[in-house]
Amino acid sequence: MDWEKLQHIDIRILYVIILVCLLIPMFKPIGLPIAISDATRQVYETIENLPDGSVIWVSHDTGPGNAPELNPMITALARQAFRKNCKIIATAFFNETVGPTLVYTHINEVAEEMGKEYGVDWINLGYRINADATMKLMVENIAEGALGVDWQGEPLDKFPIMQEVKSIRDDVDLLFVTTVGSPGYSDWMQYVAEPLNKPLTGGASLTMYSGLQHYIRSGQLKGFLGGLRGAAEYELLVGAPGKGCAGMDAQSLGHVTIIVFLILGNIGYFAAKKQRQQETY
Amino acid sequence: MTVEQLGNISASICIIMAWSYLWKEDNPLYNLAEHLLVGIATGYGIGYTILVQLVPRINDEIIGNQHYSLIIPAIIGCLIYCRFFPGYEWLSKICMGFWIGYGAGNHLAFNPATYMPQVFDTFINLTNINNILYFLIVIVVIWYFIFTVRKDTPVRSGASQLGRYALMIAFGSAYGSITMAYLSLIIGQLEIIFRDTLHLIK
Amino acid sequence: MTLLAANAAEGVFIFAPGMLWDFILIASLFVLVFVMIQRARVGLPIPEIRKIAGLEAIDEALGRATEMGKPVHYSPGMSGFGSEMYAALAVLSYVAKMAAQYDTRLIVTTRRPYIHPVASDIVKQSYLEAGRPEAFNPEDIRYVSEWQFSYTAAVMGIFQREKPAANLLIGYWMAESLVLAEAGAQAGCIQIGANTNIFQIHFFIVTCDYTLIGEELFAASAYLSKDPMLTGTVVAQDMLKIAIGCLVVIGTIIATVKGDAQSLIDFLSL
Amino acid sequence: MKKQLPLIVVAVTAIIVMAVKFIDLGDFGAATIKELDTWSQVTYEFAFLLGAINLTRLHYGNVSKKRPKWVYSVIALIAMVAAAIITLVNGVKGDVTVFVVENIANRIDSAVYALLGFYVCSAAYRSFKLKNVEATLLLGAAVLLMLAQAPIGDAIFPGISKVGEWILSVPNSAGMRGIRLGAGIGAYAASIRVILGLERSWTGS
Repeated sequence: MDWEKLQHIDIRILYVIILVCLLIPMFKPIGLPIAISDATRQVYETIENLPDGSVIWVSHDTGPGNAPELNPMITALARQAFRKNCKIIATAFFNETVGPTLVYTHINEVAEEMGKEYGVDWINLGYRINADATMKLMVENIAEGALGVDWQGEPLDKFPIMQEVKSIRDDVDLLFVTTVGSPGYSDWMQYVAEPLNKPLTGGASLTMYSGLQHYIRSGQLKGFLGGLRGAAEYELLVGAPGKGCAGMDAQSLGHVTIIVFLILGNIGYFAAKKQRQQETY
Repeated sequence: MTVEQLGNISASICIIMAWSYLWKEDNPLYNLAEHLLVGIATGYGIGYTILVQLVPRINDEIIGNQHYSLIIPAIIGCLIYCRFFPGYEWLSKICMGFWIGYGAGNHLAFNPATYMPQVFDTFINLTNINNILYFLIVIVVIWYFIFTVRKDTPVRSGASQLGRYALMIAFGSAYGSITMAYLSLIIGQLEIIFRDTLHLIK
Repeated sequence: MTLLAANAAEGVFIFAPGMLWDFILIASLFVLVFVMIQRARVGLPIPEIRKIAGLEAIDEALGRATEMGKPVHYSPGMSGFGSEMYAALAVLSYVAKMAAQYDTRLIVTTRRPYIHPVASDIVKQSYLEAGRPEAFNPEDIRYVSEWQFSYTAAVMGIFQREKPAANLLIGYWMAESLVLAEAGAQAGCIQIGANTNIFQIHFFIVTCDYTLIGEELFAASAYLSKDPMLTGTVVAQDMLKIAIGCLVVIGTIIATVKGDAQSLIDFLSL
Repeated sequence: MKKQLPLIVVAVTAIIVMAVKFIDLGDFGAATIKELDTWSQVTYEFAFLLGAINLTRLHYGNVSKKRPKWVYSVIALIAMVAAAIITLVNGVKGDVTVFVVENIANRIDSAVYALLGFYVCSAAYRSFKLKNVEATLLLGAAVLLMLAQAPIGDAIFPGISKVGEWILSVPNSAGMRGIRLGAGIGAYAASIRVILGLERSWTGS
């Protein structure tokens, strides 16, 4: 065989393979191995160890740019929570426009599938200006902090869930916060989780993730999900591979393709070099 | 058909036209996309500048707020058109001179405020192996960029070579770590075609 | 020290708050440059600049384009008026002179409309100095488009239509660096890249035949022209760099001995 | 004089900008910095036709001389005029303007951006060769980081993502820091050369 040719494979073949590798998982996630990190496992177990029917506070504190990384986390969390018949109170304090909509659509999708009802099993309180002050108010009285309405402006009195859950201090069992900046995990830690001694977990964009490692080690965060990768690992633990895993499959296939081509190119390079040497002598 | 659907179809066609370059560099689809883009970008730029910048500037600021000093830069800016009138080209160089001088002065006046903190950030304590390595790499890389000192002793040339090796590791790792983000760009475009337009995936 | 700290909010002497050391940094470079220019004027020896492979290769690239009878593409990068642009335009002046001498067609593309007249005048002047003003073709100095990827698309179009033999991307580049350099490489150009944007240099390292890394761009005009006055400015910038290197060493020693270098940082932030 | 004037303008402008920034002039200084900023913006705004003039000259030349593929130059000219008229008549936020800009121009723009995804692969295949020590270090670090980033990497080589993190936080960030410290000084020198008129071929002298 003429090994040299490996150096000059038609580049379009590489493009087609890359396209196919990225496309296949979009249609059907294959579930290539993803090593699950300790931090992700800890998130899953913290939630799994809650008693059935607990109340989980979800704050989707994200903007449009990082949303693709963090959305799959919310979907997977909703699945795990509803499976345990937990109730969800959702907020989104980072971004006024996309945050509340994203958290609604992603929880709603799972809720409809699992037969959970808005206002009974879960509710979305949306965005409030001045996050710190709102958090402090909600610790004692959620309705007061939310100004008495949900994200669409509907009065909270008419939702049964709000009869059961009055304050974070007495009624909420766990905080799940996604974070891309401020307001984010640090505010929830400072104003809610630490003073009330509530478990705090969630996920962060990949760029922020390395900066909060020491909180995970110190136990102030009960594990944390890092970027799309963390979301994919969490989806696997929950047993429902979705957007995160699809993205990971695509990335794995893409990276492997590049490396394979890189090796082929080098085989070709050395074959050509050897041949040149033989010709010289 | 809704505007959104029409938009998605047009978006998908645009993607295919742009990506056709990968298949064959010289092809009519790509040429069309390229010239459309260049034309629209410039045309829109004219409209945008007039409506969003010039009209408010003249109406509200210069006339409304009586900020008449702005007439001077307006004249300087217009001088650039002198280059299209033979014999008066030299006037346009006043405008270029203002731009170049402003750019240089601005750089020298404002950039040090971002440069010095980077120097400060390099003051780390050498108590662990990572910090020692970090310090050594910074020093050999700075040494590599010294141009006019003769690097004729083994130590001097060796340090410079080490600096280059460190740079190669830095560049390689930067390349490897960005691949994921760039592959995601393709995924984003594929979603427009297969999810938003063709509804083949959820 | 307390006196200085108390004054810090108002600034030291006549300087604005926090600007004292910024001023010293810039002023010392001015002084060093001035001294080196004077030395060059009176004919005192000026050290040579070490070999920079990327700049040696410019002649090779132009030579190859001449042999093949194909044009050379040059772009001064994506930035507006600023240091990178000035350095890139200085290199353009050299490249244009060489192209005029070799009688090789030079295509220059600019992203900013306002860079275009400056680039055009530089090329025109270089052709004049090379004694071939009639060979200057204003239509080859092209403003393409201000949008980042619209510019990229148009330059890719030039690669396929004009088929340049050499592609020189000298200046400040962002995400388009990889697209342009890889498209150029696939079009078979010999490529020289220069970038000062640390987040993107690696793409040129991988795709270009020669790359000027970071500061090598700022030594380019002196290296190419071999003008002792310009070389003097490079010596000045080297001296200041050595001073910064010493400052890093001192700061690191203080940080290691005292735990942190906050006192030094406070002092230098006046 | 005609040749000296631009250089004088450069030096005077630069010195004024530096003076008001470095010297403590209180409120007057702050106001002057703002005013100068506006001045520079205004000059660019009034030079806005420059792009259109240059583009028109280029493509009109292509059409009138019937250069190869001149048809596309016609398209570019039509697109430019049409886009300008649409924007001026319909407004910047008008439906038609938004449709044209969002669904045609921006889409082509981002599709060209996405070519990065393909080129990052092909550049790796074409260029990463084990030629010498430097190329090997470059290739090794790149492959290691690719494996560290993709989830499959940890499945094949457990712990590789930790190594990747370390490379990014120590050798990579130290190398980048070194480049920045050097290039910063070089950039100042480049501006100083222009202010002192050492590089002035643009003036025509």
